[in-house]
Amino acid sequence: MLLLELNEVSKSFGGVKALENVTAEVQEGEIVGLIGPNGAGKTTLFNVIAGVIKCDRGKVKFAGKDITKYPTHKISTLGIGRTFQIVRPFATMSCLENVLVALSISEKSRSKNERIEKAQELLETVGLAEKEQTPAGNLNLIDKKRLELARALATNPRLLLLDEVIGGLNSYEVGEAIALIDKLRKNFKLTILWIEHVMKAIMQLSDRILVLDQGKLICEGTPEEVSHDARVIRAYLGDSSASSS
Amino acid sequence: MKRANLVSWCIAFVVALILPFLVSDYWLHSLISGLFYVLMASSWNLIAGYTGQVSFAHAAFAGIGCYTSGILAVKFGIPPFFGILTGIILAALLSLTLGALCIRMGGIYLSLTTLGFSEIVRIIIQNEYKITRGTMGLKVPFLFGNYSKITAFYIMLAAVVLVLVGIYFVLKSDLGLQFRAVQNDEIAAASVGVPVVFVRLTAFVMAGSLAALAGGLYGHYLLLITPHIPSLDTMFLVLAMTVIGGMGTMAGPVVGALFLEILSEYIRVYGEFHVLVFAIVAMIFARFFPQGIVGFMGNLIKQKT
Amino acid sequence: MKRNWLKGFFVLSVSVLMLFSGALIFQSWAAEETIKIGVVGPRTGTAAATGKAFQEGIELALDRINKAGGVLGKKLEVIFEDTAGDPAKAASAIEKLITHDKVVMVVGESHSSAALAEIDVANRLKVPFIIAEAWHDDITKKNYKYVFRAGPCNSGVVNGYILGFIKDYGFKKVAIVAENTDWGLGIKELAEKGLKKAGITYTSLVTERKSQDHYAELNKIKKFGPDLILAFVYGFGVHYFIAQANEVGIVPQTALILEGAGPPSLWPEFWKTVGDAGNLELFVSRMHPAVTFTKVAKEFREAYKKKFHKPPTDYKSRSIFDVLLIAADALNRAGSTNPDKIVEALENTNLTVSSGVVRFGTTKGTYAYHQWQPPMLIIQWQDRKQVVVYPKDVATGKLRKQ
Amino acid sequence: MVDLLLYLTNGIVMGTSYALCALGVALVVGVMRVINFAHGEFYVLAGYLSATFASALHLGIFPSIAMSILCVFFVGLVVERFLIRPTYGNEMYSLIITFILYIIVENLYLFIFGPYPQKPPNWVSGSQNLFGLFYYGNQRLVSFVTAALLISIFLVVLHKTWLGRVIRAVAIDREMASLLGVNPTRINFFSFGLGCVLAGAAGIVLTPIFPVVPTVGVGISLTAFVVVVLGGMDSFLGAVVGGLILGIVENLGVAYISSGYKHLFGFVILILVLFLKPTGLFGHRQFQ
Repeated sequence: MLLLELNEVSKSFGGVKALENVTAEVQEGEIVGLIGPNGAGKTTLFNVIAGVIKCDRGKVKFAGKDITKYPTHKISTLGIGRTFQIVRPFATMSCLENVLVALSISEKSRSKNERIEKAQELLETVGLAEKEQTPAGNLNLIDKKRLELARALATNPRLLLLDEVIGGLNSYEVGEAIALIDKLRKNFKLTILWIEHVMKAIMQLSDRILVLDQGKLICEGTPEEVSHDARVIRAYLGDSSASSS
Repeated sequence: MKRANLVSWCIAFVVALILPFLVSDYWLHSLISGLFYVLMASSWNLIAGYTGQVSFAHAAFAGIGCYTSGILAVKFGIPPFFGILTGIILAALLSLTLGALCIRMGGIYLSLTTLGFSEIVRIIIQNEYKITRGTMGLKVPFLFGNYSKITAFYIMLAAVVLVLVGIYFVLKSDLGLQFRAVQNDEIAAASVGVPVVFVRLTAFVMAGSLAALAGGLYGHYLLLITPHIPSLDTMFLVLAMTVIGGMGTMAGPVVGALFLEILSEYIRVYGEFHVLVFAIVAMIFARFFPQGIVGFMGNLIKQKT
Repeated sequence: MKRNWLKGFFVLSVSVLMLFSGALIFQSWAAEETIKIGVVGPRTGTAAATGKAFQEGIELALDRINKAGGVLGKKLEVIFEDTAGDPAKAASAIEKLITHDKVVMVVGESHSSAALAEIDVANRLKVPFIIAEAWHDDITKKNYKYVFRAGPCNSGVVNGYILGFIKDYGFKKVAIVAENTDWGLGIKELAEKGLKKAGITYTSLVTERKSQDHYAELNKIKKFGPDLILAFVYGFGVHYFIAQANEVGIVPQTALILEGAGPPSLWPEFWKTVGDAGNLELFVSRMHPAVTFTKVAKEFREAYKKKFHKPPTDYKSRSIFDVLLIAADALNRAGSTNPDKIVEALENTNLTVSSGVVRFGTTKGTYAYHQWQPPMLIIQWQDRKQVVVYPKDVATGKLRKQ
Repeated sequence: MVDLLLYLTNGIVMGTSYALCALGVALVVGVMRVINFAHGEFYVLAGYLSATFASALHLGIFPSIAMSILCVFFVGLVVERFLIRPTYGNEMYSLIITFILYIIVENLYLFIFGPYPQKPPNWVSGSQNLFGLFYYGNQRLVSFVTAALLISIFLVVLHKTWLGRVIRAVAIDREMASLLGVNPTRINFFSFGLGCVLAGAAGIVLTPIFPVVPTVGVGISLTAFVVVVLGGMDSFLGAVVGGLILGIVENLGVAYISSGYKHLFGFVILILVLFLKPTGLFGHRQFQ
């Protein structure tokens, strides 16, 4: 089933075209990688899907519904969860409370205790069980990313947008993270659209890959196809200084 | 709530109950003013401390509370109880309108709009002197029955207790959780489904109505309401009390309000310059101890244990 | 987060304890050695200069009274509380004087709005209150037992002086500018009534005490074309008004201006702001070096010069001096600090002060109850010299229209 | 008709000084995303200093003006360094800090200069018959010309010099500016000082007409906020046009509606603009 549909999405900031006629689809159950050099418009695309930024032209459809003009929180309740490239935990609240915020919306009908139980489960899933009372601001970067994942999962998403969850981890941690994402995907029956710079991870885990360059979708296909595409290679080599970081 | 905290609040309440019998009339007056500011600061804290929006219209809403009730009482002989209720409803409606206008646009806009609104309220009160008596001050009847400071004190205390308990339960609820999420990071909050604008609007309307309640009670205690209540001076005191006590905590505004009220009695000899002293204290806190007295003491004790 | 609650309470209880121990100590201190009289008046705000004049008058009165043996065998002490010209602050200031400082009487005040708030408190707490310079008729019209006024009232000033001045000098068209306070609105209404009765054309405008730009209002006045402007604006606002009226070519080119309060025309800032526009300006006053109503006035002048090394300017220093003499005299005659006895003594006052011989009215029902209207003067600035032009029997010079 | 002309003249004269003052707010908001609540206090400071230098130190009019402006600039820098810099990125925090600063400074003025109005001597005296229709104060005319001149100089500097380009670059996009090798902290520092100078310049120009008292600052700040919201928070041209509009509206309002409501018109405009077009007349961006 077609879950997410982008139709000629365009967005510019004061003359700079951040997205130009992006058309793409994500099927239910897929895991799709989104790659491209820095400044290609990946995060902007996420923000458009999540409703944080409204696109100038084009349409975003989710599960058949036109959500282009929906406010962020409504899009979230429809089933799109996300994490942020630069982490945004609720710093003064404990990990448990961070997750409970999401549950207070997605599990409105459940009792308080049931929600706490569920929150604890989620924290355990991402490996934060022991830190449930720690204020989120005091966590290290990896744990903050875990927390964001748990928080996103608490919204009961059908589609999960992951923005560089692996960035900044060492190779051992990358392995762990890949395992975790894979596990989550299976346990929660998730569709995932993710931005990543760590090629190894994205090649290993994605069913399909979208490549953005300067706001345009330049290539789409399996990891195999994409890695041999001339346009992709050019895009990366042409901007090698920025993307090598 | 932890047991120790509950016990502490209860002791504070009992102490407050017997206070009127221990102090002179004059200090009773300060206490009642203190309670007024506790109401004001605690409710302002709801919007500023818990959802992270600086509203400058809080004193204006208190003014709307006391002038609505005062005018109804003076012109139509309506008992203050109903007058205050009307004032609260009016303030709620106005804050709803104002909030709906500007909250979706974010921080600076809310601050500027509320600032503009508060000036509009002040200017209207000053100019419509045929109704409000402008800077001359409107004389209003006492809350009910004969004038008595002790009655006023207990009514004010009852209001404070009710409001604090109410705020406590709101903060414990889902809404309170969402307040704090919004304050921490509105984009993240929205992305987990929190309706940010609605949450802020709720906090804004709640704060506005509570300010009107505080203003109404205080006006009928003072017997004379002047544009000083809806002024930026009052707004400053409320802000300073909350900042000094500790924003975003239950006890902060209470501590801050009582602390400044007591301080103002001791430095009253310096006349107008007590505001200067307050402002300097507030600046020191805002700049170096943004968590306020409550947060600061908390950290101290934490370090020791 | 949760810990904060506990800490919060800790701080709370400590501060509450501090407060009450403090309160108890304060109360025990209040053991009296002196007889205290409270003074209320603006020491800050737009009329802070009045506070300064009051302060000078208080010092001179204290010197005089205490040299003569004080009151009731004790030294007299004065506590001067600031009202900032704000009614709410005024009410709490007088309440503080009475309940906290335990003064036996209160005197002073120069804002009608503040006085109207204060008299309620004084009357409720049953402490005699003598007003020096708040002019609104209602202050004594309310016929409160504990409220007296040994100073001008609007009716007295308008009917006794301003209208007479207008008629005697044959002004034909009058513009009234009044501030939106009890005094301004009250005196405006009285002036309108009087002018109507006298058949003189007039127009009136209400303005804000603190406003600075008067061009639009002045344009309206200019179109009306008056030969006299009555300005009932207290504070610095009137300075701006005069300076700008001169710029747009009204004062003194086509009309004279009569400032209805007085002291603002005597403040040192007057000439700095208005410059030459102040020439020929008229104002109401109670004091002029050449007009000595009584012996006390002369003594006051000399004492003032000796103490402050300059001649007295703002007549409000003498007003407060007078009411303090009246208060001390009443206390001594009452023989106690019992408020009812003081009221009785005040009602029987027959005392010579600097402005004349004080006798309070005792017929109920009008503003004349508990009221004593001192004689007033209308003075014109002529080449930076004060010339009394009205009443004509004490005039020291001629009115100059150009 | 004559009346209308007088009100328009007065509106434009007042509006020009509003614009001068509001440019400072626009600069600080544009570059730093900070609403400086104490903006008007710098106006008052310049007013007091020019009065003090002229009367107490017996300096001439122009030396005292130059010295006052210099002082205001340095005070602005000090405020930026110690109070504003720690608040970068948190606009609520900076708002609270500057609000408290405004109360402190206002009361300090009361403490230092007393409650009485103070003014420097007029640059010129007397009045002029304008268009042969009405008399208008010479000082107002001179102040108007000075303010207009200062605004022109500011706009020229902003658009024609390296410094102006850097400031505009930072105002448009901070990240891009830092990529260009500009140190944003230094630009903030300087811009804040310059913003204060603009407020101070307005104070210098207007105090001979309207003497300063400690409490006028907040009114000046509020007027400037209204002007920048009206013009668009990120637009310098908007501040100029907004100032003129406000000046004219206020004067027409006073003339034809009520003088007591003079300052109300601005705030009504503020709320209407926020409601109808939050970006203001010339602005592009909304601030989050």
